[in-house]
Amino acid sequence: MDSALIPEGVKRTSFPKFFLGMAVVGAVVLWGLIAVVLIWWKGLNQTNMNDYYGFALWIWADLAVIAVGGGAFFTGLLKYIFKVDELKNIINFAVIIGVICYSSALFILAIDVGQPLRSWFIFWHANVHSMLTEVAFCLSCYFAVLVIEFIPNVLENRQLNKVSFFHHLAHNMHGVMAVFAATGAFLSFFHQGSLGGVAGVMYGRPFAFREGLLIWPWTFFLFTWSAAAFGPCFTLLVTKITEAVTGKKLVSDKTVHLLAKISGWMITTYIIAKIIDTIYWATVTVPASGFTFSHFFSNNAFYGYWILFAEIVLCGVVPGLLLIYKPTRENSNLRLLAIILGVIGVCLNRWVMVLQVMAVPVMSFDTWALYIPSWQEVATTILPVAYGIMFIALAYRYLPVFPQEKELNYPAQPVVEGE
Amino acid sequence: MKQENKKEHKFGMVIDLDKCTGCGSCMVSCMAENNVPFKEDESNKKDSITWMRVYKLTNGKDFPETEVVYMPRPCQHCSGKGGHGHSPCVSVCPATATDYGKDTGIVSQIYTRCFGCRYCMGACPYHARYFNWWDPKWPEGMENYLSPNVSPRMRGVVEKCSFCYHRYQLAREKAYLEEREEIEEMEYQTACTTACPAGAIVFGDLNNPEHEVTKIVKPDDHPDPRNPDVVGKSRNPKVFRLLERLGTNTKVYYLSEREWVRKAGDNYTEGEWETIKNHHGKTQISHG
Amino acid sequence: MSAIENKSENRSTENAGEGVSEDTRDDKGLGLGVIFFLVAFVVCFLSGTFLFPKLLYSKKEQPFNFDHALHTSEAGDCEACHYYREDGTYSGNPKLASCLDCHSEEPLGETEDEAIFVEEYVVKGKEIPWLVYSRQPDCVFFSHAAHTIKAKMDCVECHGHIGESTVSRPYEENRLTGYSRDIWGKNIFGIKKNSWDRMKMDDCAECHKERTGHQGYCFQCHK
Amino acid sequence: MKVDRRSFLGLGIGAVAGIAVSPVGIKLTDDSSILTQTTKLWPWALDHPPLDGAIVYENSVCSLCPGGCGISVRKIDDRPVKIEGLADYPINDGGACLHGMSGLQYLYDPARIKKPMIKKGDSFEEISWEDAISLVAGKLSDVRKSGSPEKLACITDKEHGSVSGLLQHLLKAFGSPNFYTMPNLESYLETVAQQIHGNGKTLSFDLENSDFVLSFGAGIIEGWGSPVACFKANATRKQRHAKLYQVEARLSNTAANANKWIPAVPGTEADLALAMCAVILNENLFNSAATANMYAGFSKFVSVVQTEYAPAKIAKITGIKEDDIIQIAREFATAKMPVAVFGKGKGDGAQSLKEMAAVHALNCLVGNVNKKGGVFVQDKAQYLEFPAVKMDGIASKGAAKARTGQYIGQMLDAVNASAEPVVEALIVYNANPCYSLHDTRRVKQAMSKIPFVVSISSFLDETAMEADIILPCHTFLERFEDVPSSGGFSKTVVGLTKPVVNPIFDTKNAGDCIIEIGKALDQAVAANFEWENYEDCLQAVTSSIWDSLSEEGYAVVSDTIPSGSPGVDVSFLAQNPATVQAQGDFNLTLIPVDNIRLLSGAIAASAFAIKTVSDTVLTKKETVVEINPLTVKGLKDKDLATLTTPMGSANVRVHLNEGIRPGVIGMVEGLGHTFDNKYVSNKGVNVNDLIGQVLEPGTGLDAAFGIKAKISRA
Amino acid sequence: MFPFCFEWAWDMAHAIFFGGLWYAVGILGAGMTYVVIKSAYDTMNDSGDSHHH
Repeated sequence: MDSALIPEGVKRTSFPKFFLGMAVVGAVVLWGLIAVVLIWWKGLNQTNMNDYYGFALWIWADLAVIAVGGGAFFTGLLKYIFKVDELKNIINFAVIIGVICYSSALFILAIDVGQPLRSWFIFWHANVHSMLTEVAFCLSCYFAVLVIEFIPNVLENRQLNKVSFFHHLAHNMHGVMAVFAATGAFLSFFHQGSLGGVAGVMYGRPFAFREGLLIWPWTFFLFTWSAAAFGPCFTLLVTKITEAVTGKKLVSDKTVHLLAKISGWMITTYIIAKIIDTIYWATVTVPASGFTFSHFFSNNAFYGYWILFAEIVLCGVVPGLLLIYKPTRENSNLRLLAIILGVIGVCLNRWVMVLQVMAVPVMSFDTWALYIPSWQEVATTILPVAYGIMFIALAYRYLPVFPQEKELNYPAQPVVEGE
Repeated sequence: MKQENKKEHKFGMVIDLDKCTGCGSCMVSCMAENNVPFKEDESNKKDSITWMRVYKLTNGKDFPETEVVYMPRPCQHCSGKGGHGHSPCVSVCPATATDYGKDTGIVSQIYTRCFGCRYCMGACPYHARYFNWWDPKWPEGMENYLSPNVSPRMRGVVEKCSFCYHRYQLAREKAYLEEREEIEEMEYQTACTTACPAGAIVFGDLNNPEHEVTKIVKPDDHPDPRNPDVVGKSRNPKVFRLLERLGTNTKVYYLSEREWVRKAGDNYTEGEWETIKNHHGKTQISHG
Repeated sequence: MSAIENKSENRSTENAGEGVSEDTRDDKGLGLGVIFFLVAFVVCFLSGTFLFPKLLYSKKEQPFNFDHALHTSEAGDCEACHYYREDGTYSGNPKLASCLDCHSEEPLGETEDEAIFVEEYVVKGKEIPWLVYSRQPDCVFFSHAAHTIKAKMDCVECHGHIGESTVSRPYEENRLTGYSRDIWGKNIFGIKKNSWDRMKMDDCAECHKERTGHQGYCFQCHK
Repeated sequence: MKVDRRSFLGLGIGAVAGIAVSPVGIKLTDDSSILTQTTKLWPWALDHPPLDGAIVYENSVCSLCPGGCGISVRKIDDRPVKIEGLADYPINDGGACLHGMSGLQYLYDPARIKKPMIKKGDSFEEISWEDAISLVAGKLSDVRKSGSPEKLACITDKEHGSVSGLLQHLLKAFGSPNFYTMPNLESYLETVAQQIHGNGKTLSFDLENSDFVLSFGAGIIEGWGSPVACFKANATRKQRHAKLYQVEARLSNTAANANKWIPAVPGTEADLALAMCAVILNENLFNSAATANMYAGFSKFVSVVQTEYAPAKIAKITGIKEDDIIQIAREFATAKMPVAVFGKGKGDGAQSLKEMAAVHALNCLVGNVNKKGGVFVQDKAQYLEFPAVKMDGIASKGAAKARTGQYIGQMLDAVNASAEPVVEALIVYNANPCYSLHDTRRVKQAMSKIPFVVSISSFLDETAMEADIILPCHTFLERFEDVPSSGGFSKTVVGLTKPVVNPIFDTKNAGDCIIEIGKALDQAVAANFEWENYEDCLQAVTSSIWDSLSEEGYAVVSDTIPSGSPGVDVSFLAQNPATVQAQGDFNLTLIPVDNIRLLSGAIAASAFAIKTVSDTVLTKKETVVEINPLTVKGLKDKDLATLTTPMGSANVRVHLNEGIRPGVIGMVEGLGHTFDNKYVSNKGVNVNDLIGQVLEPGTGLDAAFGIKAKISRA
Repeated sequence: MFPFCFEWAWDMAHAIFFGGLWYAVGILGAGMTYVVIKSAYDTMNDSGDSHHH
């Protein structure tokens, strides 16, 4: 039915089956959209956020998707600037994941603000001293970069590419992609960092506050670093999932191993920095304002010491080591374990830097504030996941995303048109 | 230039916690003065807008040694690290919907500019900022009591105590008409101050040595030698500020005879209080 | 052209569901496209510039015509009606009671407006619902005293020559925002020739910056 | 010419480009943001933001509570926007309590009655004022014609003031002795003064000057007496270095603010006071000149106190150490200007005469009566001069009959007890007995047994709902009224409440309602109502102070220390009356807790006031009770629990709190309203539903300080 | 965002922030413009010749 659109030389599942799958995911999207409409129509009272939890699930989701979407900028940086040519086999997919993550992030921001019709004030009336301004500008600009990086892939669609202009456009865009990638890396560095800065500059919140370099707290650099480190984990994880769902090998082991190795070293170096940061924070920053380290962890099961252990050791040190050690890296099960832990680790870090910051009491007579999201929040947070699945499914079906797909799956076989 | 500086005010407040009875007059006076809305269930204090909130503190001791003190908490109007106006909330607002008035020391909040990102709320350790989660609604006819001097807020924006800035504006209008340069101490008082039946709140210009608040607080404008971020520490041993050590440099001071109350104003690691409690702004006032 | 040609060729071999136009052999297409482009551009630009403001703003007539020139000549200067109250606040538009200082149920003139004034308002004791051209949004605190007494500004600087007008022009209200057109500016591009042509925040800031060296802190003008 | 795709493309791109270059985009973007700034988008759709105008201040007097504070109402043109305390007013000098400052919320209260209403079946229907008045007059005439005019009863909040005076005037002319007030501090002061110093006397306390205040549960900063005056006295106490000791089972705000908290077992305050008397007598710390004045039963009192109230014995009962009792008694007796204060909570709840008299005995013993910083015994303030009532035969006969009960509780009991209606008609003004009295079911039952109940009320409250006809009256912002200051304040000040706004609804002044009813009755009664209207009446009956009232807004009736030392009769205490015990046999004691941010009398708290209430008092729709962690094992903070008393049970939340005596459960007064105001009603439980009336033997006062209770996890 | 905005100030903070921002936006804009023009040019020049990669 849609065979004319399917890339040449590859097999795709039958349209009805594809449609059915899309319908199921579409239902989840619809559920999310209902929640979105409710939130826009009735306001943020549809959430369980409150004055203590001004930042909650959404902001975590926002930070998390941006962190895991960091694979796009980092892979792009390696591919186009550092000329790691091997990564061309995964760059398309990394960009697609990036587009999904960043569009989701912008979308989440659009529902998260109290007055969406005024959200352009953040640009127009920008306060350049606010980390959030930096986030908004760099985020939207970087999203533009991602779209630019994605366009050639779209134009390579069998039908679109027949249009001469589109064909040339795709070709020419590839030609100058290094410039865009460099700009993207520049923007990404700042917005990943400024997301870290969002928490780090809050000097009224000793759990989040960090000293730093010039105007940037250490969290600024840690966030950029961690996004670069864990982003590729997420790229690999989504690749693995896509491979499992399609039942095909889509990226060669060589490429995967390379990216895993890079990620492993990044994670390891990041986690060393993070450990140093945590120790400095716990022994110098925190006592200076009269707190003890235990103040931030001991009160309740939700934010016990386990969360620190999970973030740093279990989901930081462990995946880092697993990925830098060749035998474990090249063992597909252990590698999978490592990338799963890595993704959890960076999400936990963002969770802690958003929600634990809000939960910890600062005034001596204040109390811990815990919060449970409403269904509207959950639905809108799941929405991007479902949307991402649809996006990947469509891209995979109609675009030549994986350059290695043919050689890995149909070696020496005659090309068959789609059924 | 010096002439300019002379005109700079630094409005602040000192609240005598020993006089405060926890009656709540300040809260209601504030709500009535500032068109603060109310809703059906206000028992969840985490989404209840009260610019002035009265906290109840206990000394944590068992019956019958228990003691209680009430602590009214308006916006603290932080002047930020080193007193340069970078209060925790102002510097983070992405859309410049809040600023630090260097002429008054008052932290503003502009509802029509705010688009509701709530970053400022996260940044404020005092929970002095409130979000309009709901549309403000008044029972039929009740909107007739709304004051034109303070804009009613729409849903989706942050609001907070303004030190009744509109009262300052009105006082100034009168002064303009009478062609006076300055307003008198009593011409500008916040609604909570005038309402307090116990007279526990004293409000005025911390830059004016004649004002009662300055006489009580005796602020030390030199940085605290222990923490250069802290300025304006009180030289009065009975006076303290909330979370002073963070360097927020609030302009709301508290006064209590009771040591446990003063200790509750900030966080101290074990044994630290003993070495810190008697340390007050002691730097000599330099003339020059 | 080749792209489209290719497309149509491909179409014949593959039954793709792509919407390709029926006729593709018209080489003058581009020329026509350009013409269409230009026509659409001009039409939309002109309607966006001239028709759009007409649609965006509704014109409302004042309750009746007010002759400022006549009143200033009879009653003296602006302050006769627009005065400061004792507390320094500004009275704005006079209440009916102020009008009755001179007027009564006996018409003072023979105009139709005078008749409306007497019949509809004086006799019924109703306040006149004037539409105020220069009304600022609710979020604005504007101190007349600060401007005309302290800074010794002239009314004309902001209000223009309304005091010399003999007819009340229609009040133009933005249908979306409900604000007077005088705030955003007569000129739809926001271009101003006189200081009173536009009263947006930037205009206040510009003057403040010029005269006080600082455009002011938020609370100076907002409530 | 063929229009092809390129043409459409050109058209589209051209249109988009044209619009893009025109000002449409920027203007609409800007306007859409401004749209969100205006009220237009709000569902409650104010057509305009609050209107600006001239700021005017009007002075009046708040009559929400007996405090009688001067208020300054800020208006924008004719529109009141804010109520604040009036500077230089002799009672509150600028300060104001939260209820007074919420006053404008009462004006627009959703529970306000907009027109006279008559009960039809289970609901009310609006009727005209003419019909309402003639209907009331008709029903009352029937009662009078039946020859039993005493079967008309009246309940109001207080005895003093001209509206209350008018009601008494009406009853007298009508021929009924059955005028009742709700329990109030003023009447308790008079009861004690009458018992100890003789008829026509009342008491007041010079808290502003005393250097040692020994308070037996009096919520000096919880709304006792004239709240703002007490706040001020408490604030100056700190400067004067005067002491406050608070006897109370719970760490109330007053106790928290006091120099010493004496957490006696609830209900043992009288014992504690008498034990202190014993110490003072034992140690010869009393003022001999003063005791010389004790003419009746003094020696018997001394022996009773010394034998029955030895500190060692009382220490066990009260839970206060013997040494402490002795120490406090000594401090009290040796202070320069000590004063012992009674009246638990706000002073308008249930009280025991034994307790009040015992506390006052301390004052009498140390000789601080009619001295600066002590207690003043003076004549009841009589500034009202009503014309003598012209009574016809029916009236004289009826008025001479015995009252249906000494106090309101007994009257209601009599109604419930009798099969025949002992009260045929009842007028309720400014009182909410169906909410405020103990065991509200009993009160509602009595209301339903009374054939004709008239409610003169501004709000459709619990009692108005039980009425057969409701005459809506002005709120304090719409009416004239004289407001005598409450007992407990050392000065007697009469304030004049003035209308600051035109009536919002079709309401009348309560005084006018009464006058119109009087005029509509038969000639014999009507002859007593010759005033044109209430304003006319007010001027006439306050003629002695009218000049001051109308010019200053208030009149100080007395502000000096009364001279002389009145005689002291302690025979009541000398009989050693029994101490009232809490009803029931559960292990714990439930006590009502007065909270300054709530109201438990005729008027319910406003939306603003409810908003200020802590979440440790009210959580969502549940009352939170205070319990010491030691009281019940296994109960955790915020647990949902079932609280059971002999009167019934209720679901409550638990707040574990060290500031309450183990074994005691504190439950706030003022919640659990059931009328139609979602901001105020259907929140929590009414503590009066759970506490039953306990009449003090010999006095007939409802003296239930609490009730036995149990609590367990729900 | 623009020099005519109320919040704009000619100071170091704005210079760095918006300098960087407009620089990045400028590169993206210039790059895309170049690519589009070049593609249009290429399209004109290889009419009839269509092959994919």
